[in-house]
Amino acid sequence: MPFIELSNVSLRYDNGYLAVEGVNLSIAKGEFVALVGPSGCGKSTLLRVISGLRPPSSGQATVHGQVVRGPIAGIGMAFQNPTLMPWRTILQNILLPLEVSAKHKQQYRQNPKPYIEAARELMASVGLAGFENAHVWELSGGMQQRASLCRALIHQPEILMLDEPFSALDAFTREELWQAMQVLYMSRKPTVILVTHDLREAVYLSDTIYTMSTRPGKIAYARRVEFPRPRALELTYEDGFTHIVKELREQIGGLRTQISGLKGVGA
Amino acid sequence: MPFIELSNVSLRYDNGYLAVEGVNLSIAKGEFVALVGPSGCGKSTLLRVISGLRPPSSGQATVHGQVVRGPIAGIGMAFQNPTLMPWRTILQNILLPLEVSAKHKQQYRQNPKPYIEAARELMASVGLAGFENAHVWELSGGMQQRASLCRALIHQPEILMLDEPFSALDAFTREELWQAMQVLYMSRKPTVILVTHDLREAVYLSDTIYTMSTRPGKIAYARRVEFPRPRALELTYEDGFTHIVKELREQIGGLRTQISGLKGVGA
Amino acid sequence: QSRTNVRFTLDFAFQGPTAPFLLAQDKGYYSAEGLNVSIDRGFGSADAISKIAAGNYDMGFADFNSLIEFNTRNPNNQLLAVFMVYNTTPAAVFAIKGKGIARPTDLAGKTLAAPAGDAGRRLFPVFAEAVGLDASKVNFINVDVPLREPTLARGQADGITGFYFTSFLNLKNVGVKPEDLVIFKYGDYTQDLYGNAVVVRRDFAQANPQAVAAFLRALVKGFKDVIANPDEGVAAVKRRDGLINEALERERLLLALNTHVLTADSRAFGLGSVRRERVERNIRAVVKAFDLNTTLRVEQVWSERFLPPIAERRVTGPAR
Amino acid sequence: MNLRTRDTLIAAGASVGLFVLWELSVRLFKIPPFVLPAPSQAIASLLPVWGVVLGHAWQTLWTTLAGFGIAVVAGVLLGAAVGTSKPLNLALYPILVGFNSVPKAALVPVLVLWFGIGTVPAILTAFLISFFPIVVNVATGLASVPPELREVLRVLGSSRLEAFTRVSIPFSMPYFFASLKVAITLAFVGAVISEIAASQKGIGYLMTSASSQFNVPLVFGGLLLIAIMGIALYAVFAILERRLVGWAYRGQNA
Amino acid sequence: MNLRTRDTLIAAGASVGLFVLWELSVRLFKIPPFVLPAPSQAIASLLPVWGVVLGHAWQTLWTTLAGFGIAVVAGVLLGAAVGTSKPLNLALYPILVGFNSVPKAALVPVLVLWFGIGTVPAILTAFLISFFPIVVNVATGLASVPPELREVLRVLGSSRLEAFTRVSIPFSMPYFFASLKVAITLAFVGAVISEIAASQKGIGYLMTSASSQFNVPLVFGGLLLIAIMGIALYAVFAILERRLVGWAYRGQNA
Ligand SMILES: Nc1ncnc2c1ncn2[C@@H]1O[C@H](COP(=O)(O)OP(=O)(O)OP(=O)(O)O)[C@@H](O)[C@H]1O
Ligand SMILES: Nc1ncnc2c1ncn2[C@@H]1O[C@H](COP(=O)(O)OP(=O)(O)OP(=O)(O)O)[C@@H](O)[C@H]1O
Ligand SMILES: Cc1ncc(C[n+]2csc(CCO)c2C)c(N)n1
Ligand SMILES: [Mg+2]
Ligand SMILES: [Mg+2]
Repeated sequence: MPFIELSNVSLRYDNGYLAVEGVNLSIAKGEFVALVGPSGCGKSTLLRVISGLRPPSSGQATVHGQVVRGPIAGIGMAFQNPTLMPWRTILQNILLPLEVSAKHKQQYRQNPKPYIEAARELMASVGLAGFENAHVWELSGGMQQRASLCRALIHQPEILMLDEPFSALDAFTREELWQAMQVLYMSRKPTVILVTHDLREAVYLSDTIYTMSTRPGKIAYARRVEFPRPRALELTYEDGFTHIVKELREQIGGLRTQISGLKGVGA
Repeated sequence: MPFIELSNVSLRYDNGYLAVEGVNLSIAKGEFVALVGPSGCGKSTLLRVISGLRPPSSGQATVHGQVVRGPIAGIGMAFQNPTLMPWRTILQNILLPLEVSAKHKQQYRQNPKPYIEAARELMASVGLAGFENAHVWELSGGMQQRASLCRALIHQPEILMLDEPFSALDAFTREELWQAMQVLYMSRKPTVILVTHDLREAVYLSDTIYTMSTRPGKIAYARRVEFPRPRALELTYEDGFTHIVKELREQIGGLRTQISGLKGVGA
Repeated sequence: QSRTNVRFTLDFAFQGPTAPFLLAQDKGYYSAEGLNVSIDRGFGSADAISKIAAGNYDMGFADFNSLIEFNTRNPNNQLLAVFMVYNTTPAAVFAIKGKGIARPTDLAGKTLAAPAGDAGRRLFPVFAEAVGLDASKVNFINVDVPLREPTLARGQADGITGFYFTSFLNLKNVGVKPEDLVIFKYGDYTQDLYGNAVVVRRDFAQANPQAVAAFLRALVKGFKDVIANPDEGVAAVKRRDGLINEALERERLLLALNTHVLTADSRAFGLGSVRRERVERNIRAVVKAFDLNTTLRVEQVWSERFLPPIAERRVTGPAR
Repeated sequence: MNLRTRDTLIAAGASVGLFVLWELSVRLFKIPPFVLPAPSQAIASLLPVWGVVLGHAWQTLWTTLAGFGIAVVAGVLLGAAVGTSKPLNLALYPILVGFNSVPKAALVPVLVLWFGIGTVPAILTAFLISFFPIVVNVATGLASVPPELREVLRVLGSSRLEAFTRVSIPFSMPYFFASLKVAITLAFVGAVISEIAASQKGIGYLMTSASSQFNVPLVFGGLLLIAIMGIALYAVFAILERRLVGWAYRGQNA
Repeated sequence: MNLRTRDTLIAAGASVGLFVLWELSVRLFKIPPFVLPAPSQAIASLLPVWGVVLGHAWQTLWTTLAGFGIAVVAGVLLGAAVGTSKPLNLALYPILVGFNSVPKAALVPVLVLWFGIGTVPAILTAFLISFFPIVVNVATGLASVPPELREVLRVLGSSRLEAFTRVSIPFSMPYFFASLKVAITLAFVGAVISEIAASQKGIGYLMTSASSQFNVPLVFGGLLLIAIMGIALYAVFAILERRLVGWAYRGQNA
């Protein structure tokens, strides 16, 4: 039985724009799924539907056999924008989920020390040591993104939704975080939905990759990735791996209309 | 004589954090420069200094032989965050520079039609046709980024500063925009400073690539790229090209401290 | 010939007792005297006096005792009373029957409510002395004008002070029957206190003596007309304020005229005049009650040289 | 259309409900009219003198609007000064707070002594009582403009004024509109207290005149008229607000 | 420390400058004290009766604070209702605007006749006059919370209250503090006009008593005292604001 299931989900925004249409998707418990597709195809929109932030216009999402009717507990979400709260320090931002998630809040309130310790460690592990008490605007773009990732992870959620979590990071930091993410995934087996534009990232991390077409967004293609875990970073340079990347690339390439040049600025 | 020159520039933020230190940099008129380096190393900070948004704590920046003492005219800047104004439609956001840039505002006020036409064309050319009257929040992350890019280009500035302008875009859109950017660059020869984490992007587009080290940020390495323009996209798969990418990769790899795993979340 | 402008302020709202001023205007008596008179409503005697002194108005209708106080405190900006309208002060204490107040001395230990500037309240020590009451034994609460009578009606004070014809009718209006009232009119206990007078800024009077005299001639005609025909007077009030209740203002007018204007003194000496020794006693009483430090001479507060001849001012009463 | 009808019904229903409650309380507890008249009595008292009342209402309305207009201009200018300059903030805020803690009714006599009885003091009082909320909100709005948005303009070499009109002003609009709602009610209060203290026309005059005759129902009739005029102007601002700063409230219906 | 001294100097200097200007104008134009006394006269009039005045000031201060306290609670609750629910917004806003367009001075008699003369009506008036700016600003602040920030909480399965306390409230804080500055000045006005209407103590009582004796300098002395108390409370809020919502004003010094 699938853990997360979308059946025939469509979503029309209030302004009449049909963002996604007739999406069917099954994700098993503990599966690592990547969602790729051209910019604006509806990836973030789909995450909204699954997490219950927006009801679909038609069709339905079920999680754990329950129809999603509103935000469901136990999700860790890294939004596309870092959306950190400017009135909290970075550490306070990262601790936020512990204050409200049903699983932790009682214990956190009674004994916050170990949680704070864990948050500090987590921050250090993404390279944010020393910025615990910094204000949001004192962090660079990539640092904010990492803080936001920490906030998605701190409460050890069953479901992880990561919307382009590494897009503002340099290749090294990014690849290290891939590996870190893999370790985390293997040890706790959350169900993960990762939205990314980096196909190497998608293939390296996922069990299944779905590509979406645009206007309105539909699932166009699904690709299983069967490499056993742990996957070494070197794997990404091997033929079997790059073959999948290329395959996905072509898939997506066929799904979009081409841009022809920067018109209107005298180019 | 260099067009943009940083001599011994250091910047300490109000909270005492030394973001960049002793940076020397010369950029010729019409040069296409890329700035790469680990997240948080001070790339955005350097753009701030050059554009005059922040005075350096020591050292100085000169543009066109003039010491930069405040914001200088004739810059097109795509900020790391899209920073679109929510009270304007997308088209109005893109037209904003025309309302204030000394070069255009008179003419724009008298006869806005051709400018609006140009803005519409520009929007269409980055795949935003039909979203002229959309609100900012009705755009996906990548779409906002493209709108922000349009805003940086619309007034045909002499100097272009692009802070990770393609980070939220899928590979195809991204590569198409590279090519479009190359056409634009060749036709109008602006001086460009591109901040990016994508080394292929840096090598494909630039004449010179500077890598920065972190804490505090310093220029660690400069690499000229001599491929003649126009550069075909296929070039990026050739050995000479990938060699440079690899070289830069190693450079940056040496500049940062490694992340060891997502600690604190039970991984 | 050039007409003299006279800006005139009443002591309070357009009500029955102000009818003579208004009727004189409506009948053209001021114009006939070569005056160009404008009449505004007032906001209390103290306010009217300040405005005349400040030059916002030239003449007005205000409490004589207030004038004495003002002239004492502002020796450089003195006003003159030139026509005494209320021959005895209309100030009075009102209480409800059967609540332990039957005689003035019963007020000891009681609480009275009144606006801070109310004549009856300020002059209470004079009244107290006349009736043999220790004024310091009476507790006063400041209430705004609209609250005075309701405060008594609701039992939030044991009594109030106010002008006889104002509070009497207001109390009736808030449902207190006249037969349930205990009223101590100050005039019944002391002859020292005058009431409202026509007042003029000294420098205006000096510059325009004929105008002041002419004003008073016209005003006397107004008074005579109103005494002869109160309804005509009420109609003049109604023309200024369409909201008034004519029957009520007629009653107020008759109370004011018969109790405070048409007194023995004014029958003897004519409308508007004063007795010098009463003025002297009045000044002394005010100085004592208001705790002032200088005693003015009669000439510093009163002048009778603008009054028309007594023959013109003779009246008989009462009005009905 | 249907939604709008529903909205109007809710708004009207609540107000009508309040009146019914008031009417019932007065009747049930037999509150005497000189304490609190029933709304029916208040309205009834207006009808026979309707022509006079209308003239007074018009006087109050236009003096209020004149004072409010001055307050908007002065409030925005002072707010801009206080919100964008630290020294001006330090210098002016205490003075403004001190001035506004003082009941304006106490200043009316001074205004009257200078400007005479009538319309001018009413306009000035309406202005003096209502500009402060605009100052505070405009200043707060301007001070909280995110620097990132301002940088977008600055980097284009814009003049201070251009950056101000294109970023600071639109950003502060929700604050500004909030303050208008407060300011317009205060402007009414100002005009009326000035009329109460010194005037020959206006609702304030009507009220003192009625109150000096203990016609308390008519006093409350006047109050009702002011309330209605206040609501009418509020409606105008609410519509303008929807148009101009709808962007700030996109989350409201979510 | 040096900066703080400079700030204090600017603030004090402006106020002192204003007083000097006032003093000079009065002397130069020879304005009589019963029109507008010089500040020196106003202050001089306070000194001989200092003990009495202090008692009155204390009475006004605490009734003001009590009314203001109620206004903050009621204002935040009503603001939350109006700012988060469309129907409540529609139902309550017109009523609130109507109510606030009415001069509270006209309602004081009703309060006095119900609650007796003295402290209770003063507290109630301070409350009734000052809660509306808080409602409006809290409502505006809450309505403009970016949905993205709320979604961060909602997706964690937070309760409405948790999302409210962790996102909506902090986000609205700049609006809230702006409204406090307006509300505290109005609370003073409310307490004083109630004391003017009916009381035995308080600055309002002092002022009516003084005014009835043509002691205009003492009236203005009372006004000065109110202004000073207002400024003192403003200073408290300004410090709190710096602490609690400094994040919103990070662009101010740039
Ligand atoms: N609030 C909204 N109202 C109206 N349209 C919206 C809204 N949010 C998104 N859209 C539209 O829905 C489509 C999908 O948006 P979505 O954010 O899901 O794209 P995405 O796949 O995440 O893109 P990107 O990779 O650029 O982030 C876009 O065309 C966008 O314009
Ligand atoms: N306003 C600020 N106040 C204090 N420190 C700041 C501020 N802005 C940036 N910093 C610090 O300066 C350093 C450089 O920041 P910058 O934004 O220039 O990095 P970057 O190279 O652009 O990084 P990224 O690739 O993540 O965008 C960071 O460590 C950051 O914490
Ligand atoms: C109907 C009615 N008329 C007059 C006043 C008196 N008044 C008008 S403004 C104000 C405030 C302080 O000066 C006061 C007391 C009132 N309250 N109600
Ligand atoms: Mg997205
Ligand atoms: Mg950056």
